[in-house]
Amino acid sequence: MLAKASDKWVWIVAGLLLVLLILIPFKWFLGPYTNLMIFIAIYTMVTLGLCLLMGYSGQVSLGQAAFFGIGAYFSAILSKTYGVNPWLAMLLGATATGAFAYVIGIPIFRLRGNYLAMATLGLGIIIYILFRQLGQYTGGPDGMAGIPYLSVGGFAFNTAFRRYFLIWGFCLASLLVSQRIVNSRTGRALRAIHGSEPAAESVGISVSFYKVKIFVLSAVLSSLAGSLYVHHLRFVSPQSFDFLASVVIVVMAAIGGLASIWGAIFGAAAIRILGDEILPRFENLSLLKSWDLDYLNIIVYGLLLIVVMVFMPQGLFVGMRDAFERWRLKHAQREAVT
Amino acid sequence: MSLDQFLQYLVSGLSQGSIYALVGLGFTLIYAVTKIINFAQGEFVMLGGMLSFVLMESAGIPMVPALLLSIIIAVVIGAIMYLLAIRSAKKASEVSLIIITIGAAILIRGIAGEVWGVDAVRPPFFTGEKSISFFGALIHPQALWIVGTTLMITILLHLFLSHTMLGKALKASSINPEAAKLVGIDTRAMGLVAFVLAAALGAIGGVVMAPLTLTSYQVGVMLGLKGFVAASIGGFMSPIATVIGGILLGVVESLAVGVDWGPFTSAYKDAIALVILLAILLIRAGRLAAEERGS
Amino acid sequence: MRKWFYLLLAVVMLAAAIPLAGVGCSSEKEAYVVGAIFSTSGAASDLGVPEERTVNMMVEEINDNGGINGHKLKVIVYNDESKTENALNLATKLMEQDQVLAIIGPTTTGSSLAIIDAVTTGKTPLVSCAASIDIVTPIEDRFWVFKTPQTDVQAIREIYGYFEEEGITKIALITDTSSYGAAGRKYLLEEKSTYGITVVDDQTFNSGDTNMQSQLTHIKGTSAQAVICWATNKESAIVAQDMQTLEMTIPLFCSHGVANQAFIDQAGEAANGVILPAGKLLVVDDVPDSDPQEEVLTKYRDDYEALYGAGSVNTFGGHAYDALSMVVMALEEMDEDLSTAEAREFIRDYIEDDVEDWPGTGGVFTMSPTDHLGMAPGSLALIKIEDGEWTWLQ
Amino acid sequence: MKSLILETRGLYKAFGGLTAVDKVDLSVEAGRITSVIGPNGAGKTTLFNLIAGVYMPTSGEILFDGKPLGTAPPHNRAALGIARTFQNVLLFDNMTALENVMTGQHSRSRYGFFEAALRLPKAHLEEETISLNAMKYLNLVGLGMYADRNPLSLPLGQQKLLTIARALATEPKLLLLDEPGAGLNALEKQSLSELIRRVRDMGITVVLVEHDMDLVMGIAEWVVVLDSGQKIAEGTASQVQKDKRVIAAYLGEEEAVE
Repeated sequence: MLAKASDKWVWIVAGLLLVLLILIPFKWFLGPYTNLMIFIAIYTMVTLGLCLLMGYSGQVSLGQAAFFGIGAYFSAILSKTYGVNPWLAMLLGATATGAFAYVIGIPIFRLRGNYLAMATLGLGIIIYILFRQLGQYTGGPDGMAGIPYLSVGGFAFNTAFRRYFLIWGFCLASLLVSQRIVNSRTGRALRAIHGSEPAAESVGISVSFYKVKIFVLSAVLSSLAGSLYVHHLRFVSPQSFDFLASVVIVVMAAIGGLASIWGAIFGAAAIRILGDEILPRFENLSLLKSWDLDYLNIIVYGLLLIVVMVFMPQGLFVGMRDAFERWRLKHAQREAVT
Repeated sequence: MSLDQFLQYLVSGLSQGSIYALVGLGFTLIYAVTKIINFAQGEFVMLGGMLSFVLMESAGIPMVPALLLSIIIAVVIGAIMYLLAIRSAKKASEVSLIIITIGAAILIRGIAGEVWGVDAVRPPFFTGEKSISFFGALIHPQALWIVGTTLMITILLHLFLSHTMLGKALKASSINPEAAKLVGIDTRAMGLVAFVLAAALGAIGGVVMAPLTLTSYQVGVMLGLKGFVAASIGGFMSPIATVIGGILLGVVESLAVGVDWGPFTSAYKDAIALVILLAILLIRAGRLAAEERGS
Repeated sequence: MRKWFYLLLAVVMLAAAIPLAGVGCSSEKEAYVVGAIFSTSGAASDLGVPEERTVNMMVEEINDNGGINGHKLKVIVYNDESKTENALNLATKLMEQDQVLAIIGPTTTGSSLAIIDAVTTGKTPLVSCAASIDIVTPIEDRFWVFKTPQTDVQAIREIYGYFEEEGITKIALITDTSSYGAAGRKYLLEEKSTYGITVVDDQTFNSGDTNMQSQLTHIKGTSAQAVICWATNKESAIVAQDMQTLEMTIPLFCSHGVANQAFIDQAGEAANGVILPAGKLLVVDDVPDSDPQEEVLTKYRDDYEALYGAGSVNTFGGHAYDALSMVVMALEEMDEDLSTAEAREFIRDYIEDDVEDWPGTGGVFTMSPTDHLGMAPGSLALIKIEDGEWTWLQ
Repeated sequence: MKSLILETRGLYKAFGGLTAVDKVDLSVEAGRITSVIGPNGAGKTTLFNLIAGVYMPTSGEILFDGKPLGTAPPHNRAALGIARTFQNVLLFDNMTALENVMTGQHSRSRYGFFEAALRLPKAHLEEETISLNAMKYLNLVGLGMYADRNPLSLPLGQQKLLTIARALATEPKLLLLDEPGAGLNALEKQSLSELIRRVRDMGITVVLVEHDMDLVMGIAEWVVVLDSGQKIAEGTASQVQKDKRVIAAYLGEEEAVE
């Protein structure tokens, strides 16, 4: 990267943001929002997977919650029922999810567009049904409670404060790794596929291989997020992985922007904050007293999806970024003229 | 399984399958003309049912006008959806269109929930509720209405597509949009026609089935999915293929309960449809890939 | 170029985050603050909405009568949207941000189970309004947790007891695969041998299914003398209707989950003849004056229906009534200058030690260190639907 | 006798009932510039797609460097040393010109996922080689100064040169150019001819499909003429120009066009 004057500022602001991120869970600052922030981190990881998939293979998965769920249940069942070390369970879960995504990805990614969307949707619902039906392992529709905390040596992540740092650590690491992959040979191959599949093939890039690869990566990220999710909540039930859950992930990705690593945080944060903090305030506004929160959420998601996709198919985040760039460019030109 | 029982499974499957077929027809129509899979199709079924209940029970409108009015309102919503969301996304990619129709689906569902609440409702039956015996298998009169409507619509749709100018234009733009444009067919208007027709089909389905299946703001998702499976079995080709697909699905689901096979209990009924869906899509994937390679 | 965008965004976020820090410390002085988590939307809103209405009604009445020892009562109701994941967030928010003295709800078993850990660590009493017995067992892990609704097991015993009297021994089950239906199925199978009952067919369906004829055809082919359907309104109504279509003559028993007017509306004619166990609230007029619950049932029903319309009362709101009443009774006895932590402990101790032979809408409660439900037997009635009306079967 | 780099034997391709390439025997000598010409619909692009592996032949076979290609998919053929450009350019608009060329180095580099994720030295080294090589090819086609530009912001002529640079970056033995001259002005065609010769001088065999007769006659050392999917003539430019069947085929077409 070239060192420009603005780079210094970027580093300073990034540093400030990091400090802010570190300070958030302290009681005297934004302590009450620790839980919210933890969910943002978890959903950022899931969204990131989908952003990569949509942005780089140009395909959508409507069953992303299934991978999130497989990771979650792997961790929950292995660590609670079979007493496996939670870290090992997490690793096994990620490996199994990755392997599953690979096996299923090879046939499924011969489809594209509408058919792929429907296939992933169907897959997601089948897995959701399995979560509910395999009651002897999963606890059925009621779910499982009392899942152990993660711990290192004698240090247990048994408070939200501690888990905050753990989970955000994972989240930032995922973002960093994804950022590196995108800027590498693999990332170029993926962008090439998104640009033009025949041209990508012509320079020696195996389109189907990379599509499956990114699908596996997205599944592994979701699975890790799922593991963190159960060790945070210490509770898991199929409800968190139903069709609507997959749609919410799509909403986050659409808001954050396809093919944008940092957009994933933006998307996850925007939707979580909207759903957890902003919309609930409307519920009790006398003007809108009759608004029912559940539907209000769905309505807002629906509107966001339509508006963003119609006007900024690249995603709200990227759309805003590009609009800002255009504005700056125009501004700079005008200045150059005068 | 006795013969009586077998017959009953068939009859139950047939009536349920007709429901899937009705929903599937809308998918087929829109897909054929616009190459869009309308994820909101199930919501029009919901709208039809809910509107007919509200108009009859709350507004006190007599049955026949209420039914017609519900279909008309659903059609208007379908047109609005096409004009505002689908058509304004001019150069949208297929993935964007998928997301847009999902957005429309949850938007419609959310508004319906907001307006009508969570409670399931049941509009009155068209004609009584004394079961009719059919070689020992019993069928609800409303189920006969459903089966009859499905048959009727399939025939009408078939006639419309092959015997009217508009229908032929619609068919032409589905077979070869470029050629259709050349002979002066406004393919975008055809898109609108397809959406409007599909909304009407969905709403008719909703209106006819709601007294039997009950309806609530959230029935659209699963019905939409099953309808899609029906359309997939039929290959998104023709109305008749879709109807066969729907009825096949209904009967398979119904028989699966009777067979009690292996670890699979009736709890996996929905999974059956989805496994069929995946199998079909994967076979299709193989065929598509082969076609692309030209072998 | 892009970097400027990120920079700008970062600054905006910083600016937005700072004022957030100050949010959430605006409770009225003097008021006692109690938290509630109800599913006022989503799948369980049938249950959550009457609970919220009940709480609003009670708060208004208490404050109109001068509050609790001069303190106003404030109940902060959060909606978990029928999602377990939200419940945990909301419980944490209630305890840490809103500093509530006790929490009532959540509406659903899943949400209740999900927050038990949190309230235990937060040392805040929870009076759940959800059904499952798992919420209050094992008791050693449920120090801070109470519940008010009857359990599935109680309802099932009521039905099975009736079978024993009537000499019914072979039954068929048809249950929803939802959390509610699955729990019912589990206890139906567990309890059957005590009553000498054989389950000859065990069918399930999914929430949202629109046709149960196949399952019922299967049942019809067995020697079952009665069908038990464990599900909520809509699916139970379809089962009733499909049984009618298939001209099945054996009686249908439903769960207490359908004890509300909506079920009768949905099932229409097919509802007639359905038998279900339910709180006495539905048949208040049939309850004899000698019954200890008679007074509270009549008052609650009259108050509720005066506000929300005739025929609107249901047992779920009653669970919230019982839960909040227990907390209010504790507050009435509480010293005024306790810290939040002390107050929380006092309320817990009070409910455990001092709720004794207290008639609520759901039953007569006697809490103890070994029983955090504490409901005396006989709190449920078997109710039959005749001509669209609830009638007491006993 | 020079060695043959590419050979097709009885290559036949039909789409449904429509025959696109009809039993074509093609022999391409290594190190030569060969041009495939023919009127519209003669099957030239289909022939290219068959060689590049986009389509599989209905019957017949293709030998590259003496070995049959079988059913190898396009990306494998690229790795073997068959590079191509497209009639409709197909540049990646989501990266810079340089990155476009860097993708060409894909099968000439190995490092993957983990090396990138962990930023291992291997990744760093290879990445450096890739960008140096890419820059080399970009300079070769004379676009070095536009490395950071979005390819779609360049004029069509330069876009075409960029696709050639991208193809060259795969370090091919055989370069297939699909109508490289279409849409270019005389000056641009001039530099294109020079570039093609330079590529040939690097030891790369060039096969081009081209409409522009002046361009073809100027650079092609061997010309193959297709009509209605069949090979009707081949030889040097001057030999072909005198062939009666070729004249008939072209006159027919020109009448139709004009």
